[in-house]
Amino acid sequence: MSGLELFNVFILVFLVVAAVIALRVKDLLIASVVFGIYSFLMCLLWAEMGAVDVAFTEAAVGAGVSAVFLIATVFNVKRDSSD
Amino acid sequence: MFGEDGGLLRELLVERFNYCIYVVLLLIGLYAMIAKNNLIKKLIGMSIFQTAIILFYVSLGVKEGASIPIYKPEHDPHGHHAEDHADHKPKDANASSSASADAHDDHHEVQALTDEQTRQYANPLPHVLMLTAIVVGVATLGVALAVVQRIYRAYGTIEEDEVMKAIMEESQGIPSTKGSPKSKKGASKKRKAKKA
Amino acid sequence: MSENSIALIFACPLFGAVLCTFLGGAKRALCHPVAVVSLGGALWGGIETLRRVVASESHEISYLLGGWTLDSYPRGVGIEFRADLLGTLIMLVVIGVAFLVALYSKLTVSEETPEKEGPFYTLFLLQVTGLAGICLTGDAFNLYVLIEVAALTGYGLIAMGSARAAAATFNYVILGTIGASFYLLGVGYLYMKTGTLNMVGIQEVIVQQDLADSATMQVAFVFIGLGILIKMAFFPFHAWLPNAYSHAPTSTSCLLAPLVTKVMIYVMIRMTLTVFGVDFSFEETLWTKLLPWLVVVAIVCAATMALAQRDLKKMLTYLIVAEVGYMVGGVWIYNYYGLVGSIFHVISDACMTLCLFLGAGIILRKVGTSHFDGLKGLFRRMPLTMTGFFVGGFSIIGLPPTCGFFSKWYLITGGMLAERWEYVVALLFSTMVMVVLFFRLIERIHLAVKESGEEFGHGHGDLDLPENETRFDEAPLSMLIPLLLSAAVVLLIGIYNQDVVNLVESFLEPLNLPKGTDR
Amino acid sequence: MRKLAVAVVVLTGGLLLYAATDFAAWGDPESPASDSDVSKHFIAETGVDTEVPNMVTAVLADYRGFDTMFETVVIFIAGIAILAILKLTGKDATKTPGKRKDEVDDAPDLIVTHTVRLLVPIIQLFAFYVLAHGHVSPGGGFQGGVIMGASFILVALAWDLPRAMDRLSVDRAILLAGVGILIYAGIGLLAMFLGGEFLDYAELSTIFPVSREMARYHAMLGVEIGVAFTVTTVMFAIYASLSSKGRLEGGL
Repeated sequence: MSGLELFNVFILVFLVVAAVIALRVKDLLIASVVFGIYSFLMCLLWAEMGAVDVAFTEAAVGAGVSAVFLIATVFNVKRDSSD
Repeated sequence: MFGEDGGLLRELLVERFNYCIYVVLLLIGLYAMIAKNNLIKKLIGMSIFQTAIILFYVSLGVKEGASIPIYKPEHDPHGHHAEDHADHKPKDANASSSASADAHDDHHEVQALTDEQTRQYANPLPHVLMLTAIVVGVATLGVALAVVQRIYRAYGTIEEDEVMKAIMEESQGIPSTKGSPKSKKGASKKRKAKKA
Repeated sequence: MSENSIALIFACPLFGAVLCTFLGGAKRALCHPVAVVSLGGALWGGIETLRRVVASESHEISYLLGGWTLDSYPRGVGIEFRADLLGTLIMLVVIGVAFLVALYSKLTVSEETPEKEGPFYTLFLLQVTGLAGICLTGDAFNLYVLIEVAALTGYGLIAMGSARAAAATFNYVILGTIGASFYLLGVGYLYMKTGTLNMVGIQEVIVQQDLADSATMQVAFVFIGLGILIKMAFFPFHAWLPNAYSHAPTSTSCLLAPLVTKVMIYVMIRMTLTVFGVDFSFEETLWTKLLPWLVVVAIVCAATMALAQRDLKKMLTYLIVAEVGYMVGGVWIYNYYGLVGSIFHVISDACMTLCLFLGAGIILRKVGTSHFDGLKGLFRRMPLTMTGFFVGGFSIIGLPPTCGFFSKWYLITGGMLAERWEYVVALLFSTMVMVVLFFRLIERIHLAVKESGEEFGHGHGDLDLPENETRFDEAPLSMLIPLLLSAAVVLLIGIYNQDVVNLVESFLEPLNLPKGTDR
Repeated sequence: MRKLAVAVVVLTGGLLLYAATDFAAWGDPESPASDSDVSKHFIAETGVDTEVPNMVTAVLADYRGFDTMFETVVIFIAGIAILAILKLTGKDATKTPGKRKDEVDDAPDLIVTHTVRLLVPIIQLFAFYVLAHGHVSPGGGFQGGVIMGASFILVALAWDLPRAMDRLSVDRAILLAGVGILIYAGIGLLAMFLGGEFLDYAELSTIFPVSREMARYHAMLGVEIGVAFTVTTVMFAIYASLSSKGRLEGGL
């Protein structure tokens, strides 16, 4: 396995980990932030796959604005979640 | 789940690891959308679900040994032809629409790429589609978050079962509970009816 | 200008929507005329397009956006709008229904969602843009974008109303996104195998390379089908529809209820006939064996649930779910007459659902509730409104002069010729249910007010109405005229049914569908 | 619900994995998707047709420009819908909001505000760069617009919403979003009136002194500007209404 492939697998595994954490953690603020991390990992993966425009957009939208929207909402409703 | 065949398992896990991960992410998202009780958790699941599909599309555009879909300088219409362009520019700017045919001829030195050169670039179409999909995703997320806030404003909770309970109470409570704040909606309805 | 009539169909509502946004603040009152005028422009473009389609030799017009013509560029480089008879007919229904609803919503919008006229009409017009675009587009991914345009405007329009509507919207968002994403995934699979997104292009590649056995294609078919079934609220996936439509503001439900599910059925027909092709969809997949049985379950369950409702609007939403079952069944019994019936039923169901929802909206406004208890003696107060409402009701039952009779006739003929007796029985069962439902309604509506007094324990609406009040209390003209117009359309389509069927038939003729024994 | 979810997930997963066995090999240049006429045309002839080096931008704004117009419309819809959903009308609108228990009343942090003061111009400059340079490098109207919108959101985060609204009020933001759509669809309509199809930018060469290819090139910049208008303003408007529960006042 070349270094790039290893990097690829590394990101893929962490993507799944981030997704699971974002969904399992009880604090919605943490969930939102982890979701931002998930998006950022996704953006790295896409950049590595050669989809630079998509990666750029995901960095701006997924990791940036989406996370901000989520956090804004979490602040205005309650922070803890039952699951 | 992967089938008994060891070959199939190996094929799926080693050669198609990317495809596998997109399936896993998609399923995580789908599970969260259906099973989670918290509305915001459902939405995070929804976003994961959508990004998984985007990951699938981007995987389609990958080509072995290809670079990003932006012309290298040697293929770039504005790359090594840039000097020629600089010469033509003033002419272009002054040319009327009839002269633009000449300009068109000048540009003919911009040649289409050969098949060999085409292979050097990744397929741009999936990328374009996914730009659109990302945008749609954030728009849906935004609208859904607004809906969540609206629900919270009305029912004071973002847990699905509690919202359901509040709705049940409300729909049963309209006729009997006149003074309680819960029947506000019912009261306003009645007022409207009287007017009409 | 005539060759650009297709562009008018989406450009008019689009510019109208932006204009409504500009007017939304201080000049709110102007939004309504703007909406009506821009839909009128779109209606003109639609009629003009239909005229051109009928006049053209192959009965279809291709409009290549961006000028990527087929003679100099490969098919699928640009986005193509393909207006054939099927798409144009449905598009015309969409715009026509939207035009009537726009006329109708002058009062309801300012009463139910005050200060939100600007956003309302903006979303309203964009909804029409999306739905009309869905009918015409010839590009599988563009269809996804337009589905999302229609979906997002739908979320906005519904959630704009009460808190209860917002709660219903959330389910709609979740299920709608699952549906649209499944569709997107299926399109991805198609693209992976065929390398193009153009519907005709996909079909050509499937035939050329004989992709029918490919696992990817089969799964693509399942995901696209599932996605559309969720979007059209087919029975097990219908959970989002009844609450969302019954709690939405009146004008919203009048617009969405007749159109969204029907347009999705159109998408299903388009996918099976144009994209995957008749042979692939009906011969190579299990759907022809499975789906008719699911349809039977769907129709029976939805009709039974409609029977259990005590609220007019809620009852109508369950009827929509049952009607969706009819049309899906008509497609999947795989028979010429079934498809004719299905397409004709899409058209007639849109008109009669419109009629019913417009009537229900007037009742809701006058009485303050759409609960059955509040309906007593309404006929005496609003004879014209109730007549219009009943025309819709008779059509949904399937009484002869109305269009519902003829479309149902074709569906039943198709079911019998394909020897799908279970489908025929389900149709007859739900017809019986509708007869019960509507005659129960008619009975209540005709009852004199005198008898109503003591039953009113719930305080719904007109409790304080003097008992001998039988004065003529008709709905305002701005609401009554669209209702009567839609009732007239229901009757006209019924009377001129042969003309509509001829158009549908000339679309289906080249497909060589099995006709069964002679009619 | 959980059992249903597991059933759905197992079914979907089975289908997806079943399909995955039939997929083209990873990164195969011969796969139908990469080897079709359409994608080869995009790679080989984008330079000839439009002179834009970034194929993604060319396909996005020109070949599939109609998709992108509706993508912009989707954003616009989101902005309108969110404002309409959260807007308070009548009695509710005049009610003063109760203070949240974790709300702090003191002035914005000095370090934060000074950093933001330094950052915002740079961010906005970068947004313009991304927008204008989208033809030759990754980026374009959408990315530039999001970054621009983020700069306004940053102001709102560092100080409070009114301060950001002094620069861009939500009412004006929605108007500008409409202007963005008008720019995009207007260019399309202009092309139509000049004799082409809707969005056929090449027709613009009849009124501007450029070749047909360069007409496409410049028109793409035009529509990207339209996209940027809409995205910038809508992103800010969405943040403003989400963070203030639709009151459009106070901070997060």
